[in-house]
Amino acid sequence: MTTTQTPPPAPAAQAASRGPGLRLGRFRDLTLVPVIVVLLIAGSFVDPIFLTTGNLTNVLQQQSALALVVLAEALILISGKFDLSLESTVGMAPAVGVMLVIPVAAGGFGLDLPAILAIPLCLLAGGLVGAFNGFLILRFQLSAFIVTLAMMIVVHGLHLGLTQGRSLFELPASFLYLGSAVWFGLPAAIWITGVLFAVAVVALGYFRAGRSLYAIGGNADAARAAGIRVERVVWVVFVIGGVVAALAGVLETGRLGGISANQGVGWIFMAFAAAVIGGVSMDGGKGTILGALTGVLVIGLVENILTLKGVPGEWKQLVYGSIILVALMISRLAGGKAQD
Amino acid sequence: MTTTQTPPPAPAAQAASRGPGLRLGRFRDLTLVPVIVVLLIAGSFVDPIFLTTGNLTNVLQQQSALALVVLAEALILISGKFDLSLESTVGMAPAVGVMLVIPVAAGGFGLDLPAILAIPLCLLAGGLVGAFNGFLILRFQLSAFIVTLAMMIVVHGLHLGLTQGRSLFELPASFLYLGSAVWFGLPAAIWITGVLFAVAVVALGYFRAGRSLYAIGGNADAARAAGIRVERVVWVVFVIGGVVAALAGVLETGRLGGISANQGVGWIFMAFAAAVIGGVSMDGGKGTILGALTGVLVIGLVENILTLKGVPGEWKQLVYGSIILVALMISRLAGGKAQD
Amino acid sequence: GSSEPAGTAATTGARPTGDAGAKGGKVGIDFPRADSDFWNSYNKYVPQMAAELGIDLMPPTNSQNDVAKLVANTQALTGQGAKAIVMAPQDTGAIASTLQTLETRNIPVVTVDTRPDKGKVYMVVRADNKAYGTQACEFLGEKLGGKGKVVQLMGALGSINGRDRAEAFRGCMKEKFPGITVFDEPTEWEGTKAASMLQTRLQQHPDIKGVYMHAGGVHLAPTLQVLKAKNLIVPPEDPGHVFVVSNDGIPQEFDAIRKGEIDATVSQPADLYAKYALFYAKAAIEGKTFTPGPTDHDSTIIQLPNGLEDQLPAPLVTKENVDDKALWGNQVK
Amino acid sequence: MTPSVTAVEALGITKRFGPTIALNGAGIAITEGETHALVGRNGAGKSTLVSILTGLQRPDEGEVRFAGEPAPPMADRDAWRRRVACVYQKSTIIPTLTVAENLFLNRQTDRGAISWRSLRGRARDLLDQYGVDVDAGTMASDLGVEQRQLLEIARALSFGARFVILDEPTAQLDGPAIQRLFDRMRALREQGVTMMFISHHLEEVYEICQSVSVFRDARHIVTSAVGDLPHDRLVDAMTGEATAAYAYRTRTADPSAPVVLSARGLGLAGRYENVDLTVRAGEIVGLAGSGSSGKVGLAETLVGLHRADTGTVTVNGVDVRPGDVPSALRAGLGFVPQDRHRQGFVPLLSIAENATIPIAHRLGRYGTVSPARRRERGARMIERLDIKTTGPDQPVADLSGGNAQKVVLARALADDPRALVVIDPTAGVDVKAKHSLLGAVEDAAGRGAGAVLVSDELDDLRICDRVLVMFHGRIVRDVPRGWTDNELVAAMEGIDP
Ligand SMILES: Nc1ncnc2c1ncn2[C@@H]1O[C@H](COP(=O)(O)OP(=O)(O)OP(=O)(O)O)[C@@H](O)[C@H]1O
Ligand SMILES: Nc1ncnc2c1ncn2[C@@H]1O[C@H](COP(=O)(O)OP(=O)(O)OP(=O)(O)O)[C@@H](O)[C@H]1O
Ligand SMILES: [Mg+2]
Ligand SMILES: [Mg+2]
Repeated sequence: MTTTQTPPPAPAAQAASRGPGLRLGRFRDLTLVPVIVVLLIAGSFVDPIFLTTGNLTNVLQQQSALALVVLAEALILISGKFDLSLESTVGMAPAVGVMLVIPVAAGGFGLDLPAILAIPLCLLAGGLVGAFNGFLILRFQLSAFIVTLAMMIVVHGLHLGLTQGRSLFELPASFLYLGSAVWFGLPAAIWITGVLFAVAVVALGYFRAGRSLYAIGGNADAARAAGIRVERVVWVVFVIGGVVAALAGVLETGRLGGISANQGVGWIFMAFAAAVIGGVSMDGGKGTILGALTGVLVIGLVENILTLKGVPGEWKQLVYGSIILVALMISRLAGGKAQD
Repeated sequence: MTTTQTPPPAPAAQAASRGPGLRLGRFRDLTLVPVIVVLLIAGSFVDPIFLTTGNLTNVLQQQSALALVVLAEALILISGKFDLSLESTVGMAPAVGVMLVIPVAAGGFGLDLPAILAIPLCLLAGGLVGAFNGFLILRFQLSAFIVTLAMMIVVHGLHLGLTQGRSLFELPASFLYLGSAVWFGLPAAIWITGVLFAVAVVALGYFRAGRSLYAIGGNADAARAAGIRVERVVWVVFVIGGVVAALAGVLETGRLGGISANQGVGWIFMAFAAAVIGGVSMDGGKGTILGALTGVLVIGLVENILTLKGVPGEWKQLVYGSIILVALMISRLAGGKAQD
Repeated sequence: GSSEPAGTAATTGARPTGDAGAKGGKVGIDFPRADSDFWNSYNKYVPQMAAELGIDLMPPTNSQNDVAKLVANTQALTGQGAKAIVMAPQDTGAIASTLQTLETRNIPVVTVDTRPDKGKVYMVVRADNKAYGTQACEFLGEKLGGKGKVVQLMGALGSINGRDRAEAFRGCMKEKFPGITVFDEPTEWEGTKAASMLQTRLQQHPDIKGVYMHAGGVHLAPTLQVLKAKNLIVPPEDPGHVFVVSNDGIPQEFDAIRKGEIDATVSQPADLYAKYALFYAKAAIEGKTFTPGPTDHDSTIIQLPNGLEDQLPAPLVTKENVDDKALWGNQVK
Repeated sequence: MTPSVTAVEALGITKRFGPTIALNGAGIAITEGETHALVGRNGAGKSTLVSILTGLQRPDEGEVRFAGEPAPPMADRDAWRRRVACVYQKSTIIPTLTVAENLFLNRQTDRGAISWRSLRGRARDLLDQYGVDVDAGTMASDLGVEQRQLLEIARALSFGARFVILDEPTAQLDGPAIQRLFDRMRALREQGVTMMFISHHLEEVYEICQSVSVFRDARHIVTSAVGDLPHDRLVDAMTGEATAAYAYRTRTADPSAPVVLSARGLGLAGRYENVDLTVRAGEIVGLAGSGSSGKVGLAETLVGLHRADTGTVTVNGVDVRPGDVPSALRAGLGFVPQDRHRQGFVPLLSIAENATIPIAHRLGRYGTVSPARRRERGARMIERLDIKTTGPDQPVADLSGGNAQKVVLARALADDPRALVVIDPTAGVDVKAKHSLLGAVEDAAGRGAGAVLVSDELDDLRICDRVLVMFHGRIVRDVPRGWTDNELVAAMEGIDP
């Protein structure tokens, strides 16, 4: 006869760590939270005004346009692509939108379209850039990095060429309104950014269309096999990215009261930094919108603290970079997972 | 049930077209050659001096420092990593090397080390940055993109802080010599860059150590299982990258006769562009050094032609970006393979 | 101890708003960048001048040539209690909202080097960048006898100062020296671009006889290096001489003038920028007001739609006056 | 004969990949309600046909018909998915998503917001049906190859499609899991579901299928009821020649031969504990055990992929550094990893280069590698292991699954190792290739190497001089040559004779 040798398999070892594993997994994308807490404490020692509502509101408002670019980039990164041209859209889209409605004397094209169209036209311009990027990448099967790198130069070049390098400072009222309006005690820009983030969090967390970005970024072939229309979704993501970047440009323009020829230049690095320290992977398929938001907050708080502290300009970059490095290490140690 | 039978296959069919596939494969990384030919023809129409030795020598000399950064980046990309901090090393390393040997009055540290040490110290500084990058990425398992992004800010910040943002105008003779010497009718910088590229082509094509970069970049786990010491090799590649970037800084300093606080800033984008349009994949394991070199040449020729043509400044970027886009498409069509 | 530069044209008097009690408030200052030789000199002068003027200066912030950072810094400075703000917005269009906000908060603003297109300023302290271009044009035009080819190494198109210099230089050449061909090279304030473009242009047109550089800090060394490589550094008497006019007035330019490597530079007064920016900031806090007209320091205050501008002198420095002790480039060590 | 309806039909399909012709006018017709086997040697074009039947690739020539109707347009993925569900040979599990989401990819919900709780519940039900013991909330990247394979199967079968394709679903599964799969397939067949089943285990074809089609060299050779095509004729049809069954060799293990691989008191928390193991030159030692026995973990520790918590490993008399593959390889070890996609090869590099990485130092002087010598070595290995390829320069990424596996074995054998550790070496390889792989291991033993062969395949284990059976992390039996199937299976199930 047969006798069983050992007691039935006790997968205890595995089951034991299931609970915490799961719970940790859920917060894996929020590993920057301890960093934010450290920054809030450090900031309150640097200057008493740091923790005031006024100052924190300022930080949020200052970061709102960048946050939108980070949102756009995070969507695109999660679907496994790249878009470097977003930063140029931040300048070009509002410039074109504004030039279509203001008179020649103020730097416009002379079309004098109704001022109410400025923002829609601006968003349209952003969407067109995204659509063109998507077209080149998907139809010609070119590398997204390099297409959007070239497009970053082209779109900024378009901005420079159209404005002749001059700033535009006669803005339609709609731009200025968004830049200065206060709704329920908070600047409009914060509300708009907050709502868009909330929409993105819900869409990427709870809707099939949003989840398909993760599938595509994780394994495009598998996503295709599962019936996801990979090309179409990616293309739509590029368009949305362009539109959101254009909206970032609107908010930034409204906040600053003018569009300089350099608007947006250099943002893309910060956007990548925020997204990636917030846990979005450059390889696609990984990371959350909420994580990206924590990345933006870290960057905003660091800048604010350095400003309040009055670090001398020539050492500021060193300090700034070092803090980012330390934040990375903290989030790595808190998150426990290797990055890639 | 009946058994259906089809005539036995002719196994010859499969082997038939073997030849062309092989030959095409060998030149897959030189898909930019037609682009270069087009540019040479276009350039000769733009200005008769374009095709003179003098002008082409100038192009090579102007591109030599960038070419070295591209070389360094290509090595790192092929091993499946990233290094954004190379651009900051291009400025910081020579600045530190020079400041260690020049007197305080000229902006030095006051150590007044022997001037002969300037270049070795500069290369050492570059190597240290690479070693530190490698250390953070490998030991802490941080993402290479984000570590080197932070290091790009830190290293540039170090440069700014140490020089207080001032340019260094008093250079040791060795720097100036390399910037101006002519060996056998060609500027020294071209020789140095050429020799390093030749070494890299041979090393990556015919040496075990070089081939291991492809294995690591293509599949690090498999490389490890095959007995390659992945961590050590990657670390060495980062160090070499830093040293080569520092050498690029030496050549650039010699060519410009001074080190401004912005030396190298913005180069990394151009370096990526050159490497990627030259066929080096951002995903690692793919591309050749020769391909990367063709990328540099394309960029150099485009800039030269635009300068000769005298395109108005405000439209130059647009034209420049568009040409890069077209070059991409040509190389895509010539190469036949989708990019990623 | 320099004498109190209270202007002859500057009438002192209490503001109508009547906040004259705010004497001795803190002055906040933002530096535009830390990576250029000219601005570094300015940055170094500021604390020194603040001490001389007895100003309670807050720790300076630095906006790294980024107008968004400038806005954030301004918000922080006001949050920390600045009563007047000195800034040097390199993007003049995008500072309008900030100026309006500061105006509503009754915080006077002195801008240095650039003139905001919109938004109230108490005083703009700058030298006339158009005048730089014109001075360089006249110098080169005369030296070349109204014919030949010159290269203009421009700054960035997005920068108002670069554009002013370029337009003035180009316009003056067209008008006064139509026989001179001008090649514009957009260098983005980058030495490496300047070197490549100048080298290529000299290859194409070996008979180029003049160079106007928009920024000595970044353009001087590369230009000299390219000219040296082509053996074009020869005395002015030599027919092969290339006339070089620089802009900024840093010590290295003066050395180059003394050695005969370049011929002239426009001295953009870093010391006066710092001194008068702080002077006006202090005056603003004290509630003083000024009216257009000449001042006691060789400058003129002019009326702008959105404020006043004190146009400081920016002398052209040549071999004749290069050793003048009054030039700021001869004072820094 | 009853009139039968053709559920799926592919006619005159031709498909080229650059220089390779993957399918050359091949076709297949599957009667409704039957389970139809598709067999053929590695690279015969089976998976290519699968991708065409599922609408992932467009044939260069030919057409696909479902129940007599032309196939839907390529772009209409939903229409394809209504007609056919598939377990692909290449993993379509998305590592960055949870098990639950992978199971219900792109159908997490019919409309509106996804309820994660109910999704996990549905996933748990599905997993229970297939006896997969994983938490629905784990990341797919944390799963082993077998668990991932079970996920693929569970997902494909859960669609409710009337036609299901299974491309080598059993290659990564152990005995009980295979039986569970077959139970499931029988139940589906009773419901009238049509299936196409691809496997290199021909006995499975006889167990579960009613008819079989054979492909060879990109062409259709024969279609028949399984009963009309006995095993040896089936093999002959696949290979195109008379093929004898594998001749297991007899060796007499020399008890005095030097020990080439040994482990003392080896333990790795959660995987296995206190393992002692000695392999002598010329000896092949099998390592068997059913699910989670720890055999793979042990083998991976021997080669240095894991650092043991306790104990030491000695290769060829050298105490190797724990957790250091290069030092084990340098001591004379050759190694075939379990997960060939992850650890087996570098897809973009050529066959010759992949196979020669461990011996690169012998292909030239002063650190150089001579491409000519590498190619020559590669060509020799291609010949020895009968790899189907256009030549030594072809990237491994372009090879069919079984041929890629041969490249991995070629790499392990490249250095004439003194000790060999091979894990599931015949997973996904065809009969003839299996012979050459097993032959290669026996050859190595004949040359004086000692080998550890980790497998659940009784066919593989038959070449071993003795089989160590593991159960729950311990070696519980040492079975000498001459065992019967039942005896060994019982030992693996933890049942005492
Ligand atoms: N994407 C591709 N690119 C190039 N060649 C390919 C590609 N896919 C398949 N092939 C080639 O087509 C032929 C048939 O491959 P396929 O995968 O269909 O074989 P298979 O019968 O499934 O083999 P196995 O049993 O090993 O899985 C092989 O020679 C393979 O190398
Ligand atoms: N990478 C891993 N990390 C942690 N635990 C693992 C890992 N891989 C496998 N395990 C677990 O370790 C135990 C032993 O695994 P191992 O792979 O060694 O067994 P096995 O004999 O190969 O099982 P099977 O026959 O199912 O393949 C199992 O419970 C398995 O789930
Ligand atoms: Mg297959
Ligand atoms: Mg196993």
